[in-house]
Amino acid sequence: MNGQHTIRVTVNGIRYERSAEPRLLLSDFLRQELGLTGTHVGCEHGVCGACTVLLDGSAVRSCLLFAVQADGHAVTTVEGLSSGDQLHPLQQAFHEAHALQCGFCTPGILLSLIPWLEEHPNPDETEIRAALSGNLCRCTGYANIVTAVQRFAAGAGSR
Amino acid sequence: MTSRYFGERVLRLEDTRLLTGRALFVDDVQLPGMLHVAFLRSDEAHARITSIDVTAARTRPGVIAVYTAADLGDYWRPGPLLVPPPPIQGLVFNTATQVPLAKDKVRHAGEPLAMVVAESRYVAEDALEDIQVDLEPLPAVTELEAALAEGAPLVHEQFGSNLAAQVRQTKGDYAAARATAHTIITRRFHYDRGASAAIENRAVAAQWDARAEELTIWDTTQAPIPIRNGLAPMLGLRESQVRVIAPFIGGGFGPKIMMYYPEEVLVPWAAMRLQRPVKWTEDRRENFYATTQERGQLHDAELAVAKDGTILGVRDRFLHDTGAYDPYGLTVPINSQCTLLGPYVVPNYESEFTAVFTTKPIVTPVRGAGRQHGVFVMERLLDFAARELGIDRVEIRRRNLIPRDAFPYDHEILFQDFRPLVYDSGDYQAALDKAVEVSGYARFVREEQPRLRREGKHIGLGVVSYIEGTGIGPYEGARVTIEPSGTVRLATGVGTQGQGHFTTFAQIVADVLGVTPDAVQVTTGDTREFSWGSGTFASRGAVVAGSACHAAALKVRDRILTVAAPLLGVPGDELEISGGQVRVRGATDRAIGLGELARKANPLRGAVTPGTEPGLEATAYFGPDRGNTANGVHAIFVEVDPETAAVTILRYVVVHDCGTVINPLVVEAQVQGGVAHGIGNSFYEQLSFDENGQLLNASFMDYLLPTALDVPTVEMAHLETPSPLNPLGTKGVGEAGAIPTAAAFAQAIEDALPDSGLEITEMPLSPCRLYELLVAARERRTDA
Amino acid sequence: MKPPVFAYHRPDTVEQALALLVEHEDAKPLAGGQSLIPAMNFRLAAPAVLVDLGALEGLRGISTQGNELRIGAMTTHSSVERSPEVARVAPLLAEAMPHIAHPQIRNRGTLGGSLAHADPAAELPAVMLALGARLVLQSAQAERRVAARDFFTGLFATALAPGELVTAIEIAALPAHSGVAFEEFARRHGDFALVGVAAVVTLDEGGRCREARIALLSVGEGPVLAERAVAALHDEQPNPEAIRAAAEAAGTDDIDPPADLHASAAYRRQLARVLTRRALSRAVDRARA
Amino acid sequence: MIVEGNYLLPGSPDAIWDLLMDPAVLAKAMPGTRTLERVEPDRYEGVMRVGIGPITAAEFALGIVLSDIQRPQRYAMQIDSKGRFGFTRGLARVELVPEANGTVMRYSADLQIGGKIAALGQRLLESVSKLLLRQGLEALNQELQTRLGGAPS
Repeated sequence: MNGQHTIRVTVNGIRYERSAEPRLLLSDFLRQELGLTGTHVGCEHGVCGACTVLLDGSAVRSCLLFAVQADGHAVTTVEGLSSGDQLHPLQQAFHEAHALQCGFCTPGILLSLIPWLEEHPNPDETEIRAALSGNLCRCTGYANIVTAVQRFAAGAGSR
Repeated sequence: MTSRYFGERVLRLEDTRLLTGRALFVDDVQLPGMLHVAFLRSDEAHARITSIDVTAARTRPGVIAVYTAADLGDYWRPGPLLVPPPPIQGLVFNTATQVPLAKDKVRHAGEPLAMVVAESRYVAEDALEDIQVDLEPLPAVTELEAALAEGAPLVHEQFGSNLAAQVRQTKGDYAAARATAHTIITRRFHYDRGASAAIENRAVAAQWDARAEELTIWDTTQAPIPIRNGLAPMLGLRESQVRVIAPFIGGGFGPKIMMYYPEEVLVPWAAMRLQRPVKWTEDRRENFYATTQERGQLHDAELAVAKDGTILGVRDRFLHDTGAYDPYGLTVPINSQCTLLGPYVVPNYESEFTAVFTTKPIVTPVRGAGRQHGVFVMERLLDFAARELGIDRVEIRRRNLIPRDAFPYDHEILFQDFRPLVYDSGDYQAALDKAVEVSGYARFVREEQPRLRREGKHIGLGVVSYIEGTGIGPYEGARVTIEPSGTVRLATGVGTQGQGHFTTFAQIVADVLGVTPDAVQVTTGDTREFSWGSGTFASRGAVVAGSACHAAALKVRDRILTVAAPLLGVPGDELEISGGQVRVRGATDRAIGLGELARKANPLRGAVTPGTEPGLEATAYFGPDRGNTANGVHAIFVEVDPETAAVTILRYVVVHDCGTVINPLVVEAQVQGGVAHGIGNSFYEQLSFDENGQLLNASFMDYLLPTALDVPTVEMAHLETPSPLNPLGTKGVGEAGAIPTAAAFAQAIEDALPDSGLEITEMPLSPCRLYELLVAARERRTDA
Repeated sequence: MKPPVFAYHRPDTVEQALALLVEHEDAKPLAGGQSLIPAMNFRLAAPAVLVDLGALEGLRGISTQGNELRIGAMTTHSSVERSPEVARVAPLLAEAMPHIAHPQIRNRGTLGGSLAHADPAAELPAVMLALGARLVLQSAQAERRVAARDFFTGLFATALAPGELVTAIEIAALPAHSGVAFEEFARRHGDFALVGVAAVVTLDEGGRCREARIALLSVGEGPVLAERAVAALHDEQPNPEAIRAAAEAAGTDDIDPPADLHASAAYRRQLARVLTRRALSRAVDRARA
Repeated sequence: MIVEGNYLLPGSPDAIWDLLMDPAVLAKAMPGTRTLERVEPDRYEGVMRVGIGPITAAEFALGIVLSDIQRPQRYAMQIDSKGRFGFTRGLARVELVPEANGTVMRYSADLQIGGKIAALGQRLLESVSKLLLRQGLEALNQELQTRLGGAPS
């Protein structure tokens, strides 16, 4: 079982079948095997959160998962959030609140927040900050990210 | 101009690509047949290289090549000195620059020893474990004072000592001033190292096209053009054969301006040698050794004041840790030396620094670039003076501010741009007043703090001023082209790392050409598009490149009027440009679209007046006479738990003056981000080297970046004192937030524990360290 | 930072998993992997064989039999965090969960994995100690139950025998007049705590302290039961003085904390005193309520 | 990192001395030592494998050089271990002081730690070194007791 393993995984609604070494990290699998380079790699030890994706709907570090572990599961990456230039409402809120600068950490932040906001539709600022605490951003100082989440939550009510 | 975008909160044009994951970062570059690189890095901080045996690594399946210094032949050579020292009298400077791969000697932990090129990064890292290295350890050089002591081990034997530079700048006569002083405040200050820690690590990818004889390099650099100009001759190519692309960059913060990193030199070389695309992406652990760092200064400073708190003079002698090499010259310590003077009238100044080689990673500018050290020293000295003289800390600052009618104000010493340190403009009084007002300083000190103390709450406030030399030369350029489609294309040389250049530059051009910003397609950081300029550093993008964009747009505007006048049958001064059209003022029906005009300006048949240039295009350059000076005041409220030494930031107020604001959205975000960086440097971030030069926290587990729970939303107020040094009146803002934070933080913590006897003279300050300081202060009090 | 080569197995049953562990003595079970995979990325860990427990659905889930809570070893931290049964039967565990790393880690990390890993700075071992939990261990031959206090044997060391797996954790509800509290101090939310305290206090009819269990984390080679602190409280009215005395004992006599970059030994002792005092005060208030 | 302390061993300094020079006994005092050979009267070489918690199978090449040998009072050991995980090295001084019920071994060492273990392991370094030292001394004590047949001290 040292060699290649077959990995059948649904990513952003599309079924893929690839074979890969068991040691291939899910982050590298998405970026290199599937060309989904929107998932970024910042630390490869589970601290920065840039590589966060959804596995069966819950946010996980794709650098702390082997691709083989995702076999038979569904993954959502940032590429799966928008349809073309039609942004996901949270992406739109990020744009309007200027919640990103270099944008490198942004995909991981979006994917950490989306399932969390489903469970916490009306978060207060402290809850939002706690939810963000697993994602490092060096550019923004987080303020506008918090604002974006607040706007999204406010808007979500009306949607 | 009918529409006006300059100064508006225009949403960023680059966001969609970033939000959807479509933006290209260097590590996203994947080419058929691409090879991957891993570097073997030294475990030792200081050692002689006895042998490196790579034979086993070379035979591992999937390994294409393994290189050591010996394999580089003539290509092995130290990098150039990037920033020569300014012409300061009596200056001593010993230059030793980084090498591609360590040859005889290792000078810091993590210095690269060998390069493995393989089919995948996984295999390349497997091969690193096959390499047998024999190093003969030498004593490390870590403490700055010990490094200069007689008989200290030498980082670079040829200099006979570890002295990298010595610079003395003076103004007036400090000794005389000291003699007349009422009080002399003397302290030692220590400001330790930090990492830039952009979330995107560095990366370099290169492809050699043998048919076109062209080399394309994707590089996470803040300076693509100098990279091209430097690498081309190294590789025996003409500049025109090399294209350097700095696509989207995941944060710069300084170290991505450093050139030429070993990996930057070796990856393109390997791509040409192996005739296959090659990519190296730094991993986070490497980043803690391979990417340059900053900070690490030891100041012995003295402030001479009159009874009323008037500054008579300052003397500062400091040691600056430049790491194992000094390719970036003296930028950082000179920033410290100059910025110490702050917004204050300092009639007499005596400042001498000694830069010291140590067996630690290389030091180059990181956001703030040494400015925060100077601010920390000066603001702390003023705090101690205020306490000793019984003067309110805001008052002592107010009494010493440079008056608003004193500009341009000459400090009589040289700045990092080799020009005299002359402040162009500012209203420091207004900034301080504004901060006092917004923070509610008076009420807090008079009413709230006493009440809170009665309630047993330990809440303190820190208020500090600072200036920032920004927008320095030499120059940047821009080319504006109106395409037949009506699209305006703008190309400039500076790379962008998230500062919003795509938007701010578009705003500038849109106003001049009467179009909307989204009609302006901006290209930055691609040498094929624009190949003159120096890069993004020293908070200069908006100032220098922005001014060049403005100048180019004005030239195109003239072209439009010249071409349109005969077509519309009126003189140019009767035309107006708006809504993407040029029209006769007052006659809406007599108009022509800019796209159509561009076509007409590029005829395929017929004749033109001799000397006519085709199209609607112009290139312009801007080089400021000298850097301009932004300023501001920070006020921070903290709560301290004296039992655990936990510090919580309750409020953070910034009053900021960066001249004319192009886009408040962008400016505020830059300040907020800077403050976050400053909070890190004050409380969380410290590169801890042991006495053997081993870095003890080379991961995000132990090197702590502030999270969303650690950085408050900053309350901001802007003042706009235009700079006379550029047509836009703008000043830089990129680094401002990070500069005074530590000083404000220290003052606030002392203010929260007024009876503790606590005195903070070092940064950063962990809770454990704060606890130790509190215990020591308590013991001092009980002894007394 | 790419992991080294290993052989990978994903058994469908516990029996297969145990067989694989017997077959490959250098095999390591892969539960949530949130500690193991970083170590592998750093190439600090290089297990030749990984046995992925991810498909063992039988090891997931939370159930209650009467007053006893049973949590499958492969239940993720998030599931525990969200579980109303846990909140009801073991509020101390519920209170500690949000302190464990970050949501993305808790979505993968498992209870059994964390306990078997036995990191001295981890929250769960101390909580299990304070709760007097039992771990269910299974080998190819037999199943056995081990009390938490016997399970943690040292630095990353447990009573797990080779070829044995943690399959479940059993926690009995606390008697009436019990109160619990969890306190920890970390540099940043989600970091390894510099010190943490899990406290359980049970009062008698007279309001005296009938029984208490105080477990500290990040102050030794494993979770530490603060026996002297407990002794200081026993049969006492848990008034501020008694609590202060117990906290003093915890910080001074019960621990011999190590120093690291973030905390000296002296600072850890101070934190242990303060946090123990705060935890006990809250636990006692709750016990009285 | 400074490591020092005292430990009571069974037997007289003379009796213990030869055993301490015996690679088989020396190996016991250094947990994880797989092989240890006496390549010269005062030089030993071997291989160490340490596995604690997240760190599995950290293999080190081990070299020991004795100096300042004053039988049976004291000697010094320059210990060097080096591997993929980094290195540890340092000079350990050992003193044997006779006592009523055995011999007190006084030891002190200043250890340098470098590479991965220093960069990533700082949180656990002190705990791990304490643990290894304790295990080593206990193992040494056991070994001496069996070899000398002395009563457990």
